[in-house]
Amino acid sequence: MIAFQGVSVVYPNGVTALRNLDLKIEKGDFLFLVGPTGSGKSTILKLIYREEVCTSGRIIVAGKEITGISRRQIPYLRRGIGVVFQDFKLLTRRTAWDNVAFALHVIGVGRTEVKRQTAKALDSVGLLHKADALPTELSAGEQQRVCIARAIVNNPVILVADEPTGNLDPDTSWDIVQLLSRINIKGTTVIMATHDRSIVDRMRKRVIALQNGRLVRDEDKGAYIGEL
Amino acid sequence: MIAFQGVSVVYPNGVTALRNLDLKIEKGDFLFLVGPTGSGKSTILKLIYREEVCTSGRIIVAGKEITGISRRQIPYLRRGIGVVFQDFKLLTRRTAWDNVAFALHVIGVGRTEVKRQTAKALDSVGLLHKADALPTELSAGEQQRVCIARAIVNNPVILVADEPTGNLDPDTSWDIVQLLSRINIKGTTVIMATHDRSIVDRMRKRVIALQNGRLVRDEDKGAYIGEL
Amino acid sequence: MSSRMRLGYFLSETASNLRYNGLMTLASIGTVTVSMLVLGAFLLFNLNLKSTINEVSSKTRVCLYLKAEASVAEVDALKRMIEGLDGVYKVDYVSVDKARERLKQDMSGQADLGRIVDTAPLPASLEIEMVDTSKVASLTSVIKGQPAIDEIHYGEDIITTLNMIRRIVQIGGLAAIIILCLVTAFVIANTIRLTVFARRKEIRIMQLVGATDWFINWPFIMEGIFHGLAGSLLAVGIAAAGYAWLVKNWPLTFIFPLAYNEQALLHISIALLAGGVLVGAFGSFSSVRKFLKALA
Amino acid sequence: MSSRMRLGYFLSETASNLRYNGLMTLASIGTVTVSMLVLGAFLLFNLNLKSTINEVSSKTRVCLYLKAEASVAEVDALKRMIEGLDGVYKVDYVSVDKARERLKQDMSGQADLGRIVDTAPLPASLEIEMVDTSKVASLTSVIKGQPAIDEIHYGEDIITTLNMIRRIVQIGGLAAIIILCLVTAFVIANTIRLTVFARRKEIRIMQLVGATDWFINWPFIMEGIFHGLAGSLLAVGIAAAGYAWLVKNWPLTFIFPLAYNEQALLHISIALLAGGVLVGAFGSFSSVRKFLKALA
Ligand SMILES: Nc1ncnc2c1ncn2[C@@H]1O[C@H](COP(=O)(O)OP(=O)(O)OP(=O)(O)O)[C@@H](O)[C@H]1O
Ligand SMILES: Nc1ncnc2c1ncn2[C@@H]1O[C@H](COP(=O)(O)OP(=O)(O)OP(=O)(O)O)[C@@H](O)[C@H]1O
Ligand SMILES: [Mg+2]
Ligand SMILES: [Mg+2]
Repeated sequence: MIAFQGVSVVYPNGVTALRNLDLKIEKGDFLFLVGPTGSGKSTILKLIYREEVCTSGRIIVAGKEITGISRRQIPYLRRGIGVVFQDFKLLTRRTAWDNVAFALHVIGVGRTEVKRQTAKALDSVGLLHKADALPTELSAGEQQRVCIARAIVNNPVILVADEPTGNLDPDTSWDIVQLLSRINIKGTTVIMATHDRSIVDRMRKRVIALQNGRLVRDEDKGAYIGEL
Repeated sequence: MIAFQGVSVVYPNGVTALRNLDLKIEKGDFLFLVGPTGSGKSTILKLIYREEVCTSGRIIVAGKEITGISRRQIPYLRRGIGVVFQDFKLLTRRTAWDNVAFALHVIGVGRTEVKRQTAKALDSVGLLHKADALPTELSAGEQQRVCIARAIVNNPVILVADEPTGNLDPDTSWDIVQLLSRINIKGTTVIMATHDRSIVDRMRKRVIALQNGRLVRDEDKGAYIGEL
Repeated sequence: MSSRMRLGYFLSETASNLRYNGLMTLASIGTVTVSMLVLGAFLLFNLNLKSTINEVSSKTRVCLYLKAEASVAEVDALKRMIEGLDGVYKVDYVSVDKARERLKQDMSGQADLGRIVDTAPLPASLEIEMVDTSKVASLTSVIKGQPAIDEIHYGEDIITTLNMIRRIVQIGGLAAIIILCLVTAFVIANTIRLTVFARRKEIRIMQLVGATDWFINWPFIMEGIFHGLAGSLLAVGIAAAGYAWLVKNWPLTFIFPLAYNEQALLHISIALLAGGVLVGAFGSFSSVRKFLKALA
Repeated sequence: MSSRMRLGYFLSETASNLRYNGLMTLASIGTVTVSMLVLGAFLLFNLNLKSTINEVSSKTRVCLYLKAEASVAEVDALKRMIEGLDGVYKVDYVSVDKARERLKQDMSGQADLGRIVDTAPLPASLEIEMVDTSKVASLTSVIKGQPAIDEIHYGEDIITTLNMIRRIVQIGGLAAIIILCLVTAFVIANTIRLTVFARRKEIRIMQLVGATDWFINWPFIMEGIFHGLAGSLLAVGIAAAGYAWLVKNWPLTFIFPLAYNEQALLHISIALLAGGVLVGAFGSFSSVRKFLKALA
């Protein structure tokens, strides 16, 4: 599904964010990215949805080499990847429904199809009954679920989440991770960067630990600890 | 030092963030604000440095009623309060030194005094040797320490921190809290909102728990748990 | 079906962008109006100056006053020789009697001079009509030495002056118009930039869920074009009304009549509309492109 | 000491704001230049038109052609009566000989008419100089019936026309200038707004560490004033050079000489500079104030 082959990233300011990284993620994996701040977690995720470009190495996503693709192809790559952010990035003046439907509108999906898929996505995060609420009328956990619905509405094969529980209290965080887990079970590959030790420890999923841009641990049923 | 008397806050969109809150914070306190997202932690902090205004009730900061002060008086109130943010809010194109000195410049402090106090503040967070580094050349923990130096450079009587460790890994988070604790010991009142259970549990300081805008717990040597 | 939906989306985006910042929109439309009014005024001025110059030029004759003692044969030979010169359309002989007749007509309003005419000893002359007024100078140099000629007169001063005014106005006007168009494109670009900026979160999300650049750009470019079109329509309206009023109230109709050539006015209107649309499209396009690139 | 440090801070802020966005700054200065050039052109045009009108007015005399059969006593009585009328400055008697003398001078260039003058039967006349040309109409109506008078002449047409042109230019010019100044203020406001926006993080931090509004505003307002001043200085330079060139090359010096009144030109320069500074200050002030309020 996703393969990194000898990937290095040096930012324009000279910071080396990733050093010669090799990584293979299979279809249907649920993967935690852990590591201290600045270890390169976000950089890996941004490489996948092509917000950043690697300085050297090759990256293959869904069977396609994405290192050399042109600007015009990026949108089509991104249509196969859902992204969930720590700060939600919801449009505050649009309802939950509109926020989700928006993601379909802008890639040119027809009206009836938009309706069908939006309803399905909101339902799968358990928020169909709050479709008409504005983000300000929703709790933080609910907002994050809207964000997840937006990320999956397009049936992406990959779901990428960068500290999706960073601003949530422990209970709400657990709910969100359970939701991601359910989405994963339906076949979507889920990659989540996090600092939340208790979640990683409770989930017992594949854990990849980074330190200073290097992969230092890759365990199948791993825990947050190990390099602490 | 700080007193809330029957404070309620209703945001323009109709959300009630605080309900009839009474709270007294003494000079030299170290206080954790905990509670699920949306419970009103940030709102309390914003009321203190007068970014928000309460809808009803009275707020006294440093012996002064601040509910009714005019726009022109706000800067002078803020000069007594240091603020630390989860996302640091450093100027990316200025060095650590300039970021700290900036806070003195803009309130009209003379050149020699700026030098003296900036050096002192950077020293007290242990970063004097990195004074010439740009924020991008610093680790996240170091950036947060610059932010703290900026907050204390003006010798404020109150230090307010809104999830200062939200984006940091556990080790770095603990360092930051230790630093805040040292500042507190020197006499500054510290108020910190957080979701980080292990920190609160290890520190055993005063804990104020909020739920849905109400104060639900106020313990002198409290823990995060209790309302979980 | 899908493309119809898209059109609806585009239009509603454009409308909501327009609604978003009323003042900015007004200012940007107003700037287009001012620029296009200046362009219009320039084109109208130019039109009139050109027609005046044409008229004056066509009326310009070179007038050779003949010596009283010149013989008919001499004059005839001179006439034929001039007729053979380059740029000459026609040569007329004006006798003394005819000259007096004309002078009488010209002076008919002025009582004090009218009386003089009858007794004045007027000269006969040859009047040369030119096909090409720029050849006047070379013509006069050729015939200067002829013995039958007493004096040569022609209206070089007024034509030179009008041409000079026209050149000054053309250079100054074009410079002003270019600057104004740049300013206008800039104002529109700024307005659009602020709209884009206000919607940067939305744009970011659109990019992340896989919207194409073109899909994102289109409503903003439409908005710029709309500003340009609205502004230039206003300008055409104001210019048309103003010029009509001016034509009606022009005090110098008999000296410099104003041109009211419908086809030329239509062309000017089209030029203003095209100018407004181009400026609008250019302004918004440059601003949107720059912004999207920055966001990537 | 502290205030000197502050001044240094302000200046360096202003400089770095200017550096921050070269293109925007250029555009905003350029807009001021264009506006102030239009204002300058308008003021210069007005100056010249006014002096032309004054000159033409002062040259305007009412000319009463006297009947040849009028007696000296009659003419004398008429002269004294007119001297007593409102708005009259001076009345001169022009004898037949003097009239012929003058006509000869006026016609000295034109060989064909020069010969006429000697034999022409010219009338004697009374020439009235007016203090106030607007009184001409009432004057003529009073003296119309006098038996000694043959005809009355005065140059009403040209003055009316010039006044009308002046009025049109004044109204149109003022409207254009007001619109241009608003546009300019708007462009400057936008430039400053984008600068402010680019620095919003910094401003936010300044607010949070307790900087006063005034301290935050000042560099931005200085920047707007700088744009206005730079733009209008450029405009004054261009206008001065352009006008000097025009005065030198003006082809109509003898018909409409250009005014070169140093004091008036100084006043115009000052007006342009003041206009630029005001527009700049106004634009930036409005934009900064709005922004700070929004951030609070
Ligand atoms: N746009 C950028 N320009 C320059 N340097 C960057 C940029 N983004 C990240 N970096 C640097 O690259 C390194 C890796 O950053 P990255 O964001 O991937 O870390 P992370 O593991 O996500 O950290 P965190 O836990 O704080 O989110 C850091 O040193 C960071 O300072
Ligand atoms: N500017 C605002 N306008 C409207 N509603 C707001 C605003 N800021 C906060 N709220 C609402 O007020 C309530 C309390 O918000 P607050 O930010 O104080 O919570 P918090 O305890 O800090 O939460 P978190 O842990 O997510 O930071 C929430 O319901 C929130 O949606
Ligand atoms: Mg990260
Ligand atoms: Mg908060």
